[in-house]
Amino acid sequence: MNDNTPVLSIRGLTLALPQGADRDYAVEDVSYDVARGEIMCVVGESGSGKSMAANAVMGLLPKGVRPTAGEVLFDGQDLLTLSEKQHRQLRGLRIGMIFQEPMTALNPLMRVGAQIAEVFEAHGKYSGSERQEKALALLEEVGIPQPERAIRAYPFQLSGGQRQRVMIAMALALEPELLIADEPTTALDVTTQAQILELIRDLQKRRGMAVMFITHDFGVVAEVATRVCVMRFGQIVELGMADEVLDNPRHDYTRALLEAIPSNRVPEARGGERPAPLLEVRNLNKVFRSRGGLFKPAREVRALDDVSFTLAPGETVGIVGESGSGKSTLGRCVVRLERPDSGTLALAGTDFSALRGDVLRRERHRVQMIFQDPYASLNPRHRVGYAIAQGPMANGVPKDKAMRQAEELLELVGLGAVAVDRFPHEFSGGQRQRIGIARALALNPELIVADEAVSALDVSIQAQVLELLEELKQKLSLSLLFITHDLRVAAQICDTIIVMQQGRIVEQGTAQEVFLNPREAYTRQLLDAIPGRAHEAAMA
Amino acid sequence: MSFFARFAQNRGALVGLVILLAIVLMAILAPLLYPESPWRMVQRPFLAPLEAEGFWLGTDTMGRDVAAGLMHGAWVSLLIGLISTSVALLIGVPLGAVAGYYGGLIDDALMRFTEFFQTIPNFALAIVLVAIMQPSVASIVLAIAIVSWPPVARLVRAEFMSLRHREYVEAARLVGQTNRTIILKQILPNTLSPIIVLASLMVATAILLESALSFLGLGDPNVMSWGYMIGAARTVIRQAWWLSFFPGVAILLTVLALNLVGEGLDDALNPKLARERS
Amino acid sequence: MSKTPFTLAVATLAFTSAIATADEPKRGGVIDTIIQPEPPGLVLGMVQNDPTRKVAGSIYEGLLRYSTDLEPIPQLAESWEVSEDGLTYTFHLRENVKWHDGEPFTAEDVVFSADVFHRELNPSARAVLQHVESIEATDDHTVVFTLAEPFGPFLISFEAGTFTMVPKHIYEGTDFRDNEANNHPIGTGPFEFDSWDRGTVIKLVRNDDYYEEGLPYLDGVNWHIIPDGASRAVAFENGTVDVLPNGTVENFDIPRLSAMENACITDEGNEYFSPFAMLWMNNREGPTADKRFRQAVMYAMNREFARDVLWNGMGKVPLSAFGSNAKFQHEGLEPYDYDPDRARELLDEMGYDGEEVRLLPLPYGETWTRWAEAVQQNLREVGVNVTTVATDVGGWNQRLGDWDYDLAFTYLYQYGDPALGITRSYRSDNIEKGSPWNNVEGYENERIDELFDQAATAYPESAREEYYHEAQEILHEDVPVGWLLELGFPTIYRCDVKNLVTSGVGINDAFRDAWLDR
Amino acid sequence: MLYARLFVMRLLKAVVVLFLIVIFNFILIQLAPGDPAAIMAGEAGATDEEFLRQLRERFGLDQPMYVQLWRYVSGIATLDFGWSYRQGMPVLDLILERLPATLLLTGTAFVLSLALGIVLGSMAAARVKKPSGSLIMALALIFYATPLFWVALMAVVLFSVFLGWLPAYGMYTVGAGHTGFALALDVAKHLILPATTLALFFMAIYTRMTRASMLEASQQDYVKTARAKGLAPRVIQRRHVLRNALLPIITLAGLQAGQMVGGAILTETVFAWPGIGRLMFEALQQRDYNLLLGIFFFSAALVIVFNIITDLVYRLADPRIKEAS
Repeated sequence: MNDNTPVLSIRGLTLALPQGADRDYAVEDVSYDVARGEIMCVVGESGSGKSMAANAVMGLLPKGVRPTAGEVLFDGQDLLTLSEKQHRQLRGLRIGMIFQEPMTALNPLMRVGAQIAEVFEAHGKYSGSERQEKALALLEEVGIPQPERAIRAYPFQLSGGQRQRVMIAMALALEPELLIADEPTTALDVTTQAQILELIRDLQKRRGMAVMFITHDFGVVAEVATRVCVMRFGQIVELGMADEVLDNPRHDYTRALLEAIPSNRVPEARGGERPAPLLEVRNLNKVFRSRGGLFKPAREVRALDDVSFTLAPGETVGIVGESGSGKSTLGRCVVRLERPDSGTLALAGTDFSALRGDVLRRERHRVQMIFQDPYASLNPRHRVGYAIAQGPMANGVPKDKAMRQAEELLELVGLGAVAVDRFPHEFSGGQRQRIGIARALALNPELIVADEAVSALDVSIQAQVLELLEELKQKLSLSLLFITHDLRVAAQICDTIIVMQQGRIVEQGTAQEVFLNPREAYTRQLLDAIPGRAHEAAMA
Repeated sequence: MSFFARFAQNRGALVGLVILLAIVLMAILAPLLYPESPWRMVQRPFLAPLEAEGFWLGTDTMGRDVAAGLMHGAWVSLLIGLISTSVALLIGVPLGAVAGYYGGLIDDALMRFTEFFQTIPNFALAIVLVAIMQPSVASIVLAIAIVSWPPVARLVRAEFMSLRHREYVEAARLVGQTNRTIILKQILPNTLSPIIVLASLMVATAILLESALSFLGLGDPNVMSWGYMIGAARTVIRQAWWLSFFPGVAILLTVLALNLVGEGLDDALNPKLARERS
Repeated sequence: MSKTPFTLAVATLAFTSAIATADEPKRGGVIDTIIQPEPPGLVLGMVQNDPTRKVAGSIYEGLLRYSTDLEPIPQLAESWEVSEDGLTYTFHLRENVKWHDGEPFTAEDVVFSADVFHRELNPSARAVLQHVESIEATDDHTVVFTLAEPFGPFLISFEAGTFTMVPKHIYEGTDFRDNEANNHPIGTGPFEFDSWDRGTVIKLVRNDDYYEEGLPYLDGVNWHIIPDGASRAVAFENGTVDVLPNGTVENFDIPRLSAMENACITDEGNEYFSPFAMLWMNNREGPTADKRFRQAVMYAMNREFARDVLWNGMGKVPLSAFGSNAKFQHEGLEPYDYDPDRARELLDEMGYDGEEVRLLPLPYGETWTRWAEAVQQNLREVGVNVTTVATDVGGWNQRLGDWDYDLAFTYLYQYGDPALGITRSYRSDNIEKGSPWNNVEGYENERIDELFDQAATAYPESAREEYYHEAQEILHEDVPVGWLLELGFPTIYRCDVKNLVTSGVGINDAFRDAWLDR
Repeated sequence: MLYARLFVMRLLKAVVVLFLIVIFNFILIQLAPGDPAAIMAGEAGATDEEFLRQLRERFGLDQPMYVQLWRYVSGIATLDFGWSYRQGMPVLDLILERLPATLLLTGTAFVLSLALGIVLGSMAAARVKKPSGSLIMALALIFYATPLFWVALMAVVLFSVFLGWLPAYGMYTVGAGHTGFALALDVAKHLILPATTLALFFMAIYTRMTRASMLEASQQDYVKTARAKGLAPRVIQRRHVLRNALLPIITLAGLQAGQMVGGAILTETVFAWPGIGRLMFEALQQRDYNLLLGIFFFSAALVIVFNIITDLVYRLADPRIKEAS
């Protein structure tokens, strides 16, 4: 398909950041082409400047970021020299774009049809009724179920995947020569992601567009890319055909990134008989009722439906599922941030589900949690030392002792004792997650629940944190309930895996069983949806 | 960037701060520059500004020095503004915190209570309260506080509701901290910046409210406040514009300054927002 | 008041025009004026407050009117006789008088009004009626009042606002207060009630059947209701209203308004009521219970300043309890001049220790507030620790009624005779909680009670003076209350409004004779 | 159906709130010093025990408080708000007579302030960091900081006294006998000053709020989407930014609409506007309890009505709310 005519040609582009930013340039001397009929993947971790060139193409650079060198040639024209008005005439018409967050990228107050029709309106195409017809045709093309209804729907009435399809419909409405997709599947569940990727690939083939696809995920790259451009710190690290880069990365950074991806390889079953369970969950149920009242009738969501499993001391159990599967609710019930409606949670014989008030508070130290969001999980007003020591202090340990212990823990998680006097905002995401781990360890809990503990992190950082967890598990023989949406991560660290869907346990077994010989269709579906899996399998 | 540097980036806020400091200075210097009671009838009535030496702002209906009144009034107006705001915070913050933190029935009950106060028009309620308690500094402060706490409670409640499920708060619960500690140490400090910003605006509103009450004759007759001065000058506004003009400008400047400072604080305390706004 | 008991006073229009201009009156035109505050109702006799008197004074009438010298002039009574013993008063009524609804006005109406209506509803009339033994209609147009003992001021108590004639055929046998007719008052006066747009205007229109031939000259009177003082001044300035009755604008506006082109000012028309500003001083407890303290207050207050600055120089600083136009004033008393040093001496002498003294201003507008501030400052300067307690009308009434004050401003009407006005503030049997208008200061002096009793019932008139003079000497020494000012309440009007104030009640019955020179 | 149900629920809640307000106000007013009989007697300038007794008996003031409360509340249930001691009229008649004036004044001021506020706010939002935008914001800040009554006084002095353009007080020219269109024009002329004065302060609030809300909305992702479509900035501002920015303003405006009745007290006093704000202040001073309670009842009812209207408008403006139910 690749006919090698560059639709877009970026030449020596340098974009300067405003003063006071952490580096001088968003991108520096970047050059690459995007040709008709190809999908050019721009890959990089957060802060690599991978989206910046796309923004320059669209003329949507953030305030303060300005080009200082180079050119962006589109159809022979340097986009950097266009006036806002000229640029506007290109947007939507000849260059389409889709964004990361389908939940917020659509105007919540406008019907879907009207938002699509706007594209035609912006460029003075078609009459009012024709626009609606075209919009309907587009919705059909992007595969939205019941397009007649969807066209009259408001965005909040659609699922995330459907919204992303609407975004794609809008971007493709006027058959642009170039489509820019900025992390279009990052916010989606893995199965939905697979469908959207499929759709983009399909449309690209059918229309022969040039696609510039920005992502952080090498799995996605493996799924869709014709060519790859790897970026780091605003510079291109490696540029080449997808297969070449994936199979024979020349640059260390690329290699490191690829290695950091949790692989399909499953650790050997850590054999032997399972000892008596530490945690025994029996018939757990939890229903969320949105309170009715004056504005809305009550609604029920069955978050946990008769969930039972056990966890042995020193064992790591992984809970895997897509959003809405109830996996997080399960974790929150186990640490008793939520109270289950029925069922028992026996922790070494104590029924945790029955505890309340002060009794519960005094027992809490036995189960701790590592949270998802490294930014929200630390109080911005407390020094790191206090954040760790507050647990022991709340449980009666004198302050100076608790602080000394905090220093030791910080050493343990690899941050060094000096960190105690610093504030969370002085640390990066990965470092904060280490602090979160130290905080969970401070109380010597019998069980740690890690709720998506690495999903907010860049892949290389993710690998490091997983490594740390693995190390701590060995050293301290931790018992871990590991909740994640990412089957590969689970496979890497867990002994046992439980797959959940809509509040129920679909399948549970050893990591190996679940990963290599899934019994249930849903599990298989999940596994198949993992991007890049086919590629990896081919390599293996 | 330091707090002050961020604050100073907003030029309006800097101007506001300078004005505010000048007014505070006026209040502090009043007893030194004008040691006599501002009620003293010291000159011919209705002297226009600059008409007689030493009476830069003229004299009022009874020959009292307007400048002296203005200086002493600064103290009263600021004091009423500050105290009534503090009282409103003392009512609103705990209420909002408890409602927002515990949620459920407690929240429901407290919010109905708050709504109830918002259903009676503010100013009307303030008037009735002052009339019932009889006008005095204490009754005015209390009345202003009673009508101005509901927004505080609502703000604090909203902040608490959004923060109580923050992961660091849940972490604090998990390590076994008591609700009291969590409210006071984990959540409250993080709600301070919006509260401070709101409080600075409330001081301004309180000063306006006090002046409106005085205008209707519901001021404390023993203290010289700006509101009193305008209220007293209202009947002679035609003969002696300066009598209501200067205190009017003083109120305007103070309220303006407080608003500017409030905006500056908002910028400085919520740096992210400031960047988006500019 | 005539000195011989048999004098027959006959109505002459010439008398009233002696005050006004001699031009030929013109018919027609409507006068716009202001009523402040809005009256609670317009049925005189049921309501007797000042705004009601002002508006309803054109609708209702009494048996007599009073000149600016407080001589009785005929109104509904054409003539009258007083018996030699001063016990029998015979009134001869006009014969061609009709109520606004067309019914004739007769002696039966007078008997009903006095004996039934006012006895039930009207406290000020009750005070006079307690001296009356019987009221009889001897024929359709003759009424005879028989008194139990002589009552000096009897003939001056028939003013329309106090002793209103109300229609018997409408009120007899009904619940007076719930009578439908209260919303549409029926009187005999020169103007009929037309409409009342609450909060905006009360309109009166000419009574075409008025018994005085040719009167009134005007087609109507509009009483505008404007709650804000400054707006009222603006209304006069921009020509919306032609007449500002006494007390409608703040004193500070008076010089400016009266200096306008085509603006005239008069302080006549206050003679009957003669408002007298006083400072209640609580004689029961605290520093104010000490005579020396009360004298000190009199010396400390700069009353001339208050008159000149706050009252535009109008009004008189009184010598003592009797005002300058009160009958039987004792002119030989030594005035309490402004003398702070003397005040300090008196305070030292009594050993005043700085105890807090609470001052209640009168909540009737800015002038009174300013005045309280001036007095507060005057007193502070001689070392009295004054705290002003702000109140509204409700609070003021309550505190005075409960005697919960140390010093308090007020002003009282004199009603033309010491026995009707002045006496009530000093007699010990008038000490009663709950009212701000009786002997609120709690002054008790048997000799004073005796003297006032004797003075009220002494007959003839000349016999009263001796008692009143002695009473004034005692009061002057005891200072039961502070005597502040005989208020000058001017009426401001356009000079082309002619013949406006013609009687001792001023604006209350002024529109009867007024005309517009336009 | 849904609306009907919602409406009934809201109404029920409103009744409960109103009931509580009646009780609260009743008790509050009982705490005030001074009894109405004494004040009426005081106004009469003369009084005796008999007169006070008559008044108290007539208005039921001689009864114990709970009896008075019970009588009052049961009266209200039958829409009987009692009798105004001072004005000698049924409270309901008095209020209904004055209410239209207040509604006209506050309604005009409300629409004026909201419309101007939104227009100015959007202009300022579109002109961030430009002198014209800063000027709008400076003006808004000044109007926000200026005491309302002071502006009113100055406006009267300027426009009525010196320039003579507009009437200074009242609702219509008394005695002019206007009817029909002429009357409407006359009322409109009288309305200009009070409505503008009252509107200025609220306009300042809406201007500031609109600007802030629009700046926040313009940071949203959907605005970026709209730009990516190639829409003109004007269209984006109006259709995407403004529409979303209006949501918080609807909420605020609903709150303010009720509060305007309070603000009208000052305006109505200065401009002699015959509305219930002024009536309230007079009733308070005269301890005309029934009237005062009646006005409180009505203004609270107004606030509640405004809240319900706000809810309905919000539901129209934001489809998400409708769906949630």
